[in-house]
Amino acid sequence: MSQRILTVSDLTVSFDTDDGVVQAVRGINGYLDRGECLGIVGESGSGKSQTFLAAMGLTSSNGHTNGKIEFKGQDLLSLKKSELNKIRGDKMSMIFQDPLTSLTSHLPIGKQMQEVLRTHRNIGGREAMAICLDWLERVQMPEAKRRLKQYPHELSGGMRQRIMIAMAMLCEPDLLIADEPTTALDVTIQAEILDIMDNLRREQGTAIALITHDMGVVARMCDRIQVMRHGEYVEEGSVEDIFYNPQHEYTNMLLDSVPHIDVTGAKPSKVSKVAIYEDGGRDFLRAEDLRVEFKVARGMFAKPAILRAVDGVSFDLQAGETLGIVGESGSGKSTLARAVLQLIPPTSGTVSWLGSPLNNIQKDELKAKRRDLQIVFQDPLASLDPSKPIGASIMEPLTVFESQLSKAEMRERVNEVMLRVGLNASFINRYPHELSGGQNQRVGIARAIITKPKLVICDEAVSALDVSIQSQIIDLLMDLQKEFGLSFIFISHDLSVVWEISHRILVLYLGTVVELTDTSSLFSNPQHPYTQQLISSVPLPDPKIERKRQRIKLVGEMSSPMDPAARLRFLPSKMHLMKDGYIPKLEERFPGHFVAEHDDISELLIS
Amino acid sequence: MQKLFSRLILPISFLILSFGQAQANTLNIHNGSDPASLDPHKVSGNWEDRIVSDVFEGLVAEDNTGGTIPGQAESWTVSDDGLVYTFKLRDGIVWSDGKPVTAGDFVFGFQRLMNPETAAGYAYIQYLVKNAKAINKGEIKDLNELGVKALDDKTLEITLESPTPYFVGTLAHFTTFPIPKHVVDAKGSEWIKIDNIVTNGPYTPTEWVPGSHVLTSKNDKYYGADKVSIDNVKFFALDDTTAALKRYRAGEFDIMTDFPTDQYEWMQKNLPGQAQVVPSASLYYYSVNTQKAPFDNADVRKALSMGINREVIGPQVLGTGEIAAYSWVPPGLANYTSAQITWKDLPYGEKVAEAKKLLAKAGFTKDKPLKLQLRYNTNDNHKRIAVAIASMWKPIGVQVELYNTETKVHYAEIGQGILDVARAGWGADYNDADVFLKLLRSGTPYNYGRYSNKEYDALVNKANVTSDVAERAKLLQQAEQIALDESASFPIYYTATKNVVSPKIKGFENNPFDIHPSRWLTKED
Amino acid sequence: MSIRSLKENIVEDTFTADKETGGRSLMQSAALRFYRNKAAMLSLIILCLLILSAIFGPYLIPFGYEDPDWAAFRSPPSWDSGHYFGTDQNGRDLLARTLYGTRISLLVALVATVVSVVIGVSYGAVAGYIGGSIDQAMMRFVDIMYALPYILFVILLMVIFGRNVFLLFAAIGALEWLTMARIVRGQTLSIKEREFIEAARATGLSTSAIIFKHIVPNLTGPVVIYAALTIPEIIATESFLSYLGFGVQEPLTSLGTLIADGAGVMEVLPWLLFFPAGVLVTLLISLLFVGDGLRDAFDAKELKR
Amino acid sequence: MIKYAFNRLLTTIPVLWIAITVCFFILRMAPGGPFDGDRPLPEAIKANLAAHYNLDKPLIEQYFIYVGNVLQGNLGPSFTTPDFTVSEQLAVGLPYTLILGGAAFFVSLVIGVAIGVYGALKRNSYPDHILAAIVLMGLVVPGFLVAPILQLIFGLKLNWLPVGGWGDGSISYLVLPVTVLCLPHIARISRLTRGSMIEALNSNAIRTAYSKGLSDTAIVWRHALRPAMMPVLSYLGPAAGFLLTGSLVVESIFGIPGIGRYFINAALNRDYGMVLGTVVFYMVLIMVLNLLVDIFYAWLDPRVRTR
Repeated sequence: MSQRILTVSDLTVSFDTDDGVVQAVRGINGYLDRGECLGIVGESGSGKSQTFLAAMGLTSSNGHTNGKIEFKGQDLLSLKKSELNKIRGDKMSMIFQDPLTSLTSHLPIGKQMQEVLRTHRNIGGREAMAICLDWLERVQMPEAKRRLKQYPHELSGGMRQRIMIAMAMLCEPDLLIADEPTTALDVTIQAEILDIMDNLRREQGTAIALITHDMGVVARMCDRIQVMRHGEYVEEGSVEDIFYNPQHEYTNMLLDSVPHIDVTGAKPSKVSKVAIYEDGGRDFLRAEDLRVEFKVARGMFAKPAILRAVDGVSFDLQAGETLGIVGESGSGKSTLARAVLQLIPPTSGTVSWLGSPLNNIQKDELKAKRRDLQIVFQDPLASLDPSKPIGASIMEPLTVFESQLSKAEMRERVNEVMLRVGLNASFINRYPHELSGGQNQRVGIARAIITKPKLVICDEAVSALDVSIQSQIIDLLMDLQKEFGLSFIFISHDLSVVWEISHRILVLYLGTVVELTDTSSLFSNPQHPYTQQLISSVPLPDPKIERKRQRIKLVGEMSSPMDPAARLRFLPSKMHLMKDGYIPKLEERFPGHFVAEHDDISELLIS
Repeated sequence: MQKLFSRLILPISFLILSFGQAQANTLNIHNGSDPASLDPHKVSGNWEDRIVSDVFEGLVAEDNTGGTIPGQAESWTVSDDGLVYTFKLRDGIVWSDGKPVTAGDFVFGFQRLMNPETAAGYAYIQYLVKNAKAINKGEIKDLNELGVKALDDKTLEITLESPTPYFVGTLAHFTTFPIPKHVVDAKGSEWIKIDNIVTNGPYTPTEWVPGSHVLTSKNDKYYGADKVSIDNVKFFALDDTTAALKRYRAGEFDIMTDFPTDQYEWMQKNLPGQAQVVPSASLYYYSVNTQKAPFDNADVRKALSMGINREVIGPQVLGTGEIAAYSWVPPGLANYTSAQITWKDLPYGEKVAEAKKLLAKAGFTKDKPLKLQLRYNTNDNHKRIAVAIASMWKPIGVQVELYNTETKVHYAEIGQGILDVARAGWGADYNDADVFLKLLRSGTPYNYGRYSNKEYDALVNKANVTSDVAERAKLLQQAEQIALDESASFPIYYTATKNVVSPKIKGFENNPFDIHPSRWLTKED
Repeated sequence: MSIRSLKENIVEDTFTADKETGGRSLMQSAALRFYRNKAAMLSLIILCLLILSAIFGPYLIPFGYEDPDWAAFRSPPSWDSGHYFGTDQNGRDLLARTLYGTRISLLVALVATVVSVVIGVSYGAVAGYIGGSIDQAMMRFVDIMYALPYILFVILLMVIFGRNVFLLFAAIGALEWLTMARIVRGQTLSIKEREFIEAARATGLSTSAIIFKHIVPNLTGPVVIYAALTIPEIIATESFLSYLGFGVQEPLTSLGTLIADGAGVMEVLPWLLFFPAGVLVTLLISLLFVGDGLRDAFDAKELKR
Repeated sequence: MIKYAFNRLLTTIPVLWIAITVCFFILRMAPGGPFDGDRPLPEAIKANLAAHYNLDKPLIEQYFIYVGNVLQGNLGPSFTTPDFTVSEQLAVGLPYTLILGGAAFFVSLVIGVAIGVYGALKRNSYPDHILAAIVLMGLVVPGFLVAPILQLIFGLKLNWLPVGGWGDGSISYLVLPVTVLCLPHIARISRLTRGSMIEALNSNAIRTAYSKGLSDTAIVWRHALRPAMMPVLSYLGPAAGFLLTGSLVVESIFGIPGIGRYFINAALNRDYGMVLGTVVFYMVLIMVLNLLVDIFYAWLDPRVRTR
């Protein structure tokens, strides 16, 4: 029992809001032992963070806490602030989801880190600097020494999170609370951060409380899991219990909602079986050598830099087909989608639709074609006009494309489509801010399909949603595809979602295609080292498989598309051609399986 | 940078310095506006006159009641035709740098005044001098043609265009002051800078901080220096009289040359005897456009004039008890008794009834009122009087639109004859009734109402070439009566001088010209 | 995690059960939040009372704002004479003049505010939405205007428009729009980046339709808030101009004119200062609280200052 | 940085030129001229004066003469005070205005920020509300009213401070005018600071700082204050301008010979040279201040620095 670090008993947290008192945590009990990794899993709003924010004394000012949180025998909730200050940051520390805003922007990294040592250990100067440096190296920070003088905004997201971890570990705490530590990060970075945390736990014996919504992360990291919903723990148990023998229906539902990527090559169940080849065939949508460049100002008199957001992408799409586009942040996937729809004019290249070009045509002509080309956006709330009831937003395409209809007819159509996407018709006069994220996304979909388009581009359409809602929306999209014969371009950073619904997948890296093939061969037989790294980095929601997986780590980190060397990251043997603007060529390695030129993976692995 | 630094330090050190001087016998005068200049040819206001007349002295000077006394000239003679004046300068008069004041300095002064290049705003006061107007207009190029000659260093001869009985009186005016030729020759236009200026008056300027004050110190080289009691005079510029009164009350000022009328009652109670309101030789009047219908009808003008309840304005509206004016020339001017409006003594009720009748005759009644625009320049008292008069006119069937503009616009517009009825005022530059009567002569620029009466013009012109004092007064009086009978303009009240004088100050004599040279004053501790 | 998403979840639960057809627009929910803000509501009530008395008050009292009571010059407030606020140096009833002055001050502020809103919103929305070099040029112009000594321009305008106070304040409004244009442009830039604008473009809506159907309606919050804050600013400007002697033409009056006149006689005729200043201070404070309340109600963080 | 500053100043030249042009012609549109007054001058004298100041030339020619002079750093003569050129007048008044404005600037910044930070830390407590109410009065009571009240109380009734004037330039003469100048700015700065401080204290970065176990003082001073100062900073540029125009009232009530009063006196007197001179001066001052604000921005926020 001496190993017990934290005990939570009958904890409640409530908030005074404009709409009355909101119970965020409703009397939970739990514990954490030394060296243990406890996962707290729940969807947004389940109150999973509040427990630990309360422990850290970070409950916001309109919040009230009740109950007990005992940390090594001391009740944290009844401690004075000055006493609490002796514990937090020293014996107990915390890292947060968004490492950019979580660091003070005007202080250099070194100062922010030293501060902890001065406060808790009364160490300053060189000695403190040495400790900071040591920790930065332990979290595998590249060029650690230089970082100490840099400011947070000069570092990448992954580096910032390493700094957060190093800073949290400076006093070698007994407990590290990690609140969605990898949610804002790309999957390859996430894998690295998770490895670092896992190593720390092993080496230091630090207990970790890992708060996350991602079942895959839990499967990889945790010994024990608490499933939380509406402020209560609905189920608790070891990782095996939860994953292989879930008791609570909510746990079941969560597990069911998560796509389980099957790397053996099986097709996911949700994908419609056959793509409908119409007379247009492969002429349905075709993009050739599409490029989008932005000018980035570098000061008043310097020549602006060219940012190649999309750098020579070609692909085609068949009617009724779903093309998944995956890529990490900065890969240009959203720009590509907008360029296809001519929302951003491509710098060069062509997009043709049913055999005729979409770019460089008259405004009116383009407008007429827009009827068949629709888009669903990532942020469901932001994609709706907050000043209009949702009915008006859904109706808008009708007023443009079918203005001959009477008001009543339009309303009738709106009602129909609302029912179709699973929205109660009574919501017609509601405003977006009154609806949940999932409901708003249904509105967005309703607006996209009301004119019965042929192609819908989903730009991260489910990324902002909880897994349970995510799977509902995906089901809806699949149903609509079957019903209307829609084609989808489905853009996501999340491989498992793309895997679940795509016929073919295009992998983007810094605006260029690295691999394009059908879903099953991509996952079962990835050719490009980057694809392999990407797939190996996705945490699978199955602890047994997940813990056995070999992760592929490649040299270098994804850098900016403005860096000319970045294009040749996987082709270092041709680096001498960099100045000539050499671009790795796309070769058809197997029928229908395109792979960008690359060096052998053994050359690229981190040894 | 260093320059900026020194500029930052300068005002502070200056003020520390002047604070030290303030320990010596210093008279602190609240002087109203900021003076434009110390150059006698570039100033015009009475606040500037106070300073300039303290530091310069003309051929004649003024005593503490505004009377003319010998100044730099100890005596003078007039030729029989009244055209040639010969002045004998005092012995031993010197500039503050020790150089003697000569007749040449006076000649230089007059020539400079009339030289078009000087662009002296007040040059016209001395158009009396032979060829002055022609030189000033650029018609005669040779300045030596001017009727001012130095016969020798001590003798000055001035020739006039026509005999002018009041001429000697005008020589106390700052336009006639001598200018130190030797300094102007050496420094050019920089002569007026505080470091260069030399003067011949009882004081000499020693410091000027625009926006704050001008400090003058006793000129020990002045011939009457032994009788000058006050060592320094500090003329403070502060337009806000309410704020100034507070500083007076705090003992920071010894004399205020104006005060807010609303405070009069309070001051009489709390500072008994210090606020002094004295009728002055100046007039507050409303000009009426005699060229524009219906105001070209003398009956309409008379009705408007009768409708003004003059007895209410001074005591009630202003609260300082100014005296109602029923003449065009204020009382107190030398050798002159004013004509009076004939209906002066009617009770106000009858005046109103008569006014109504006159207006009805001209076709204006309550239902069909006479509409007019009453212009005044932005100022609290002007506003108050206009409001009061507008409401006095209302019952006789006049509908007034009040129209206020800033001073520049007011005078620019009424100067062009754009007015129905407009406020104006006039004070005596020199002690003669002509100062006022010339305002109504045809074609003079300050005849805003464009009043024109040949008989009037003839009488005034004739009077101005008449040397006999009594005869001249009679002619002027006849002219004044004509103007009053025709209601050429509406005199309202005789402006009062409003000074606040600390009991510490002795020798301050009230006079209609509001002239109080510092040399006659003493200050007790 | 955050309270917002917490609420969202709860909202989802409630609404699935709820069968009503009505919804609350952002405006309506802002109104509700405003209603719950005690200080702002109290200020609003006071403001309404002031406005009502400015409109109807002058008809309810026996004295006109321009007619002197020859029997009562400079008389202190008195119950017997019926001059509850006293009279001024022209024997005019101060209550009548204060009511009238309030009316003029409010009208003047309204005129200037409407002008500034109209110019500011159209300028800012166009600059923000069109963007690029046009935006740069338009905002550079605003910068130039900002650098100009505002008060000097007002004085110059005063000199030119001196006769007509409403024209003058329309002109002041034409100078006041700068901040409004900046705020609107900033808002437009952020609204423009929101996906619903892209959705509208993807739908094929024309530029003008997007500006007027989607951007301008979403500017209501900041515009209302800033307009509410402009009104007290203009009233203050008006009183400042009155102090400089540029107030409205007699016999009309304004609160600023009354206070400027009263300030000089605060020791001798204190009521001439006390009543108008009391009304002005009450008016300005109420307006500021209402503005603050609106800001909180619309939850407009970027306007918090 | 120097290059940046230089470029910024360079871009102000066209702005200045536009301002001069606009003012020049607006001024001439206004009725009345510099030599109109209660004593109308005979035509001959008006003509002499006009010739003396080049006012008899065609307007366009006068304009080019003026712009040419300005380019040579000569702001020309003042019509109303012939003894001084415009530059000399400004040079005389500038130190007073700078001392007054600088003191007011400093005091309002210190007090305003202090009140704002205090209010943010104790938000919605009674002291917060009371302070806010006091400060609000400073915002709504016009300066021309506050000044005489303070004069009455502290100058005449209590006899603690001089009623007006510059005296020997000692602090006692500065207290009242600086107070009057400060009040509205204290109000605005404290409101701004309070708002942005609350926001800063609610930020993720501050949450991290708390989680590190730092004391409240360290959090406020090291972590929250600088970001919270950003909106305050952007207010300071315009505030300097308001201080100048505010000094118009203060200078005329307290009889301080600064340059604030030129703003109105020169316009009223149609002293064209003086008006334009003040415009040029004011704009250069504002631009320099805005430049300083920008530089300060970069200090507050390293993100701006690298941009």
